[in-house]
Amino acid sequence: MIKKVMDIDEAISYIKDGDRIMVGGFGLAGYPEELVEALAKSGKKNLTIISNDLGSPGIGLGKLLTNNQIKALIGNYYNWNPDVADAYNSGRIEVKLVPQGTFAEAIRAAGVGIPAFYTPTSAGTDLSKGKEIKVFNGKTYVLEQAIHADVALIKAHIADELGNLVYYKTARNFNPIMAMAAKTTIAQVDKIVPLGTLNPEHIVTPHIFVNIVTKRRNL
Amino acid sequence: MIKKVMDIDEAISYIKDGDRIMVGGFGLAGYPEELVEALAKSGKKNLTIISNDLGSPGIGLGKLLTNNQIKALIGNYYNWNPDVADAYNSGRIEVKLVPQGTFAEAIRAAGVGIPAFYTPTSAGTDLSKGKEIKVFNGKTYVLEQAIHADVALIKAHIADELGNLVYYKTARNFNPIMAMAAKTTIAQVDKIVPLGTLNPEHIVTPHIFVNIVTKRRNL
Amino acid sequence: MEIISKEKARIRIAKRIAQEFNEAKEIKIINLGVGIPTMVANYINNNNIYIQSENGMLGVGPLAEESEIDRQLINAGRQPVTETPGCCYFDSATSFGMIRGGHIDATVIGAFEIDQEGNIANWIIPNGKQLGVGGAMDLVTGAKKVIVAMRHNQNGKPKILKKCKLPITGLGELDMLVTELAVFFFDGQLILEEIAPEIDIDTLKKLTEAEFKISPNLKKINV
Amino acid sequence: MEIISKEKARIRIAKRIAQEFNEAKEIKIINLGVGIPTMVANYINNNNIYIQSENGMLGVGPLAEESEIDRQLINAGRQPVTETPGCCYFDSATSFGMIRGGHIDATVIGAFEIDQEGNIANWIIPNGKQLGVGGAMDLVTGAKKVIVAMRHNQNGKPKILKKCKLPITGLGELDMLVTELAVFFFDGQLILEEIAPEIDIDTLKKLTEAEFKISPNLKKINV
Repeated sequence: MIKKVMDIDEAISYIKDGDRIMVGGFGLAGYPEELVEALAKSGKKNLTIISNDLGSPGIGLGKLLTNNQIKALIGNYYNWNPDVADAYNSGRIEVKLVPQGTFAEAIRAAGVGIPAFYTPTSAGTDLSKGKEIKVFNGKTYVLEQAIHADVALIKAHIADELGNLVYYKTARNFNPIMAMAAKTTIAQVDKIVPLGTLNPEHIVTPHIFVNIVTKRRNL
Repeated sequence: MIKKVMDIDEAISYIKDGDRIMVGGFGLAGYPEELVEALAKSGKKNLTIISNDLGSPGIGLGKLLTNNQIKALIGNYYNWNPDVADAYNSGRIEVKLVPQGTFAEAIRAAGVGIPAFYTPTSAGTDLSKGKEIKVFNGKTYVLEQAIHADVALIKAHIADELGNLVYYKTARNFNPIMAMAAKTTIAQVDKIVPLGTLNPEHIVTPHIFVNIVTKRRNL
Repeated sequence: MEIISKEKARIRIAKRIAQEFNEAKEIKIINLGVGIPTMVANYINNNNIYIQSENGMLGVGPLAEESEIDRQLINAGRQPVTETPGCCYFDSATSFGMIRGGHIDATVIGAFEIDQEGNIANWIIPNGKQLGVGGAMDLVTGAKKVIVAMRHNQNGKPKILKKCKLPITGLGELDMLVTELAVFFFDGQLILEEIAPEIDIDTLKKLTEAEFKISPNLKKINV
Repeated sequence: MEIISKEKARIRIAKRIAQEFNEAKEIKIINLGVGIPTMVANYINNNNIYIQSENGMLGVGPLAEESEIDRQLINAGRQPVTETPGCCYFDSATSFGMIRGGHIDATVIGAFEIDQEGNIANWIIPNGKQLGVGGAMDLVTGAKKVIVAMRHNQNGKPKILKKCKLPITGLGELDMLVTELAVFFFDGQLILEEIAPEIDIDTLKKLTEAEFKISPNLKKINV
């Protein structure tokens, strides 16, 4: 387990071509802007990006698509970035759509050692095709598998020196669960405070889930 | 959905004979002392108690056993209260042992609409006998079902007038997940503060999971 | 050709759904989708109603005015919003735990099609230009009450069908359907509860492909 | 008959396991069971080691002195403990998420029996008086490294067996076994890595029912 405070570019050097990368955020709120920017600059390629959406065309995660760094997407809502449908239709990328709640639960499942779980979501729809189904108490459920990643790029508001994290408003979204689900979790934070500064009751992500903390350069 | 601040005895009146009752706490930390006391006084019977343990002989939840109010137990560690083994061996109560992590996850599962999940815990042991197993990536997992309840009795530190909750140190334990898993959740709190007093970032249990708030009489 | 203008239709639908919530005597937690559903909030005047947004907030306030905008405080439609007293934040797994776990009293969503079996189609029109499902499938499965807000017809074509043609979002999950022309409950079949003052039942039948029953207590929509 | 007194044996085992952690150059998260495992904390002098307790705390400090006792701040053995800077609290599902999810670097647990297939029996001695499993099964499955701390024999009877007689806690989950007489690694089979200075290998074989290999780098236990 790597655990230290480091510069954004050094943090990004832990990503390899072909990695499965989770990125926190919902729309343009709560995604780690500078980590994504650095990843775009790095030119790392054949990435599988696991995220709620892909930002907007050429903005945020959209940049990685413009740069041809993406091999596959796993996520749930790409209508905010029409480039995605174009790239998919032309066969440039693979896309796996997962209902948002199943997506969130599958990420958490990976983090907590649950390989698969049953959910009522998508039962009877096209998105459950080919999946195992099972009836509990007369209702049909779909078996969904955990979603793992090599690296998670997350955004938090404040970290202490160990990597305990707190978040800011709706920028929280997928960040705490992605922190749990990757082999290496890199957190971009606005501020790093001394150990013991954060109230133990207020910590949202315990440092056990965070490997690298990197401070945002431009606030 | 009932949602109000009320007296402990009135809160307990929502429990019926034969109910499945979750009770938060681990040992003697974090269990709702006065709700349990009131339940013992109420004489409600044939209860199924879903809790980590059963306190100590005649103390805390142990009192419900002394009072013959218990029909069945679902939990994981009764060695702190030897009365439980005696009652079980004499056929007075049923006991279902669940590994502590599976117990916690199954309670959360009930709260979040997951009917069943796979876990590696207990695979190959006596506690997985008769359960469905499945292999993922060469490793064996056991299918475990969600644990639901009619009523959850939980302990929190502070509530606001809506029922948003924060906890105190290791008294948190099973309380937040039990709040999610019952049809009616009753929280015993040390203090009730006006709406807007709790920082929205610090709330651990959103009020959506809390039906009744009752203030502890003796602090 | 249009019986009611688009703008009037949208407002009527939003107001009629708000009526449902304005009657609530206990606390209700609701989730509002994008479009007409978001407009419902403008007509709610009941302090018992709390809005959940699936991107991780309970107690969503009105849309933010220019001066209040915080780009890290948005609703699921990516619009900047405000806080209400007692609001709180949580991660996406907890948010959908609330939804899937049956803790949301009602969800209001738009739809492309509805059918007489209570199926809802609202996540995709297969045309190669769309690639997204969002939280729609979770919401229709999980919410205690699923209220669909949509225009009765689309450019004269019926949207309330015998059988959905578009890929469905969930199986028989509809509870209530509000259009500018009618209010239906669904209970194994569509039941017409209210009708617009501008039309009669024969006109409504012509504009509706699906079979429906007529409630013995049929009323006029009154908003 | 006893080669080493009970008290000395317990201290030696705890000290030897602490050595493993005192060498860590990176942060390690460990979970300590009741009994000898708890004593391990007394001999750790490395700031990189953080203790997790499955009842919902990361960063557990020393046992509380009389004046510090807070009944709502306990470890999984129900003992009052203290906080360390940077500690935090979480619910039981998150706590076992850490454990089951493979985020705990090592767990130190006691055991009734160990066998040469790496099985651990530590949750029940069927006698009708015990009714509890606790977190043992989750810990042996989930922790990256499972270290068993136990006396080599029980009243002269072997505890390191060819095959566990008691109900097992997990299948082949053992990584390291420390007794007052020996240190074994497990890698498909038991490998003797260290032996107590008081005995030779023949004596150890007599006191051990299980088959084991001897490491080419065999050392004396040195604590």
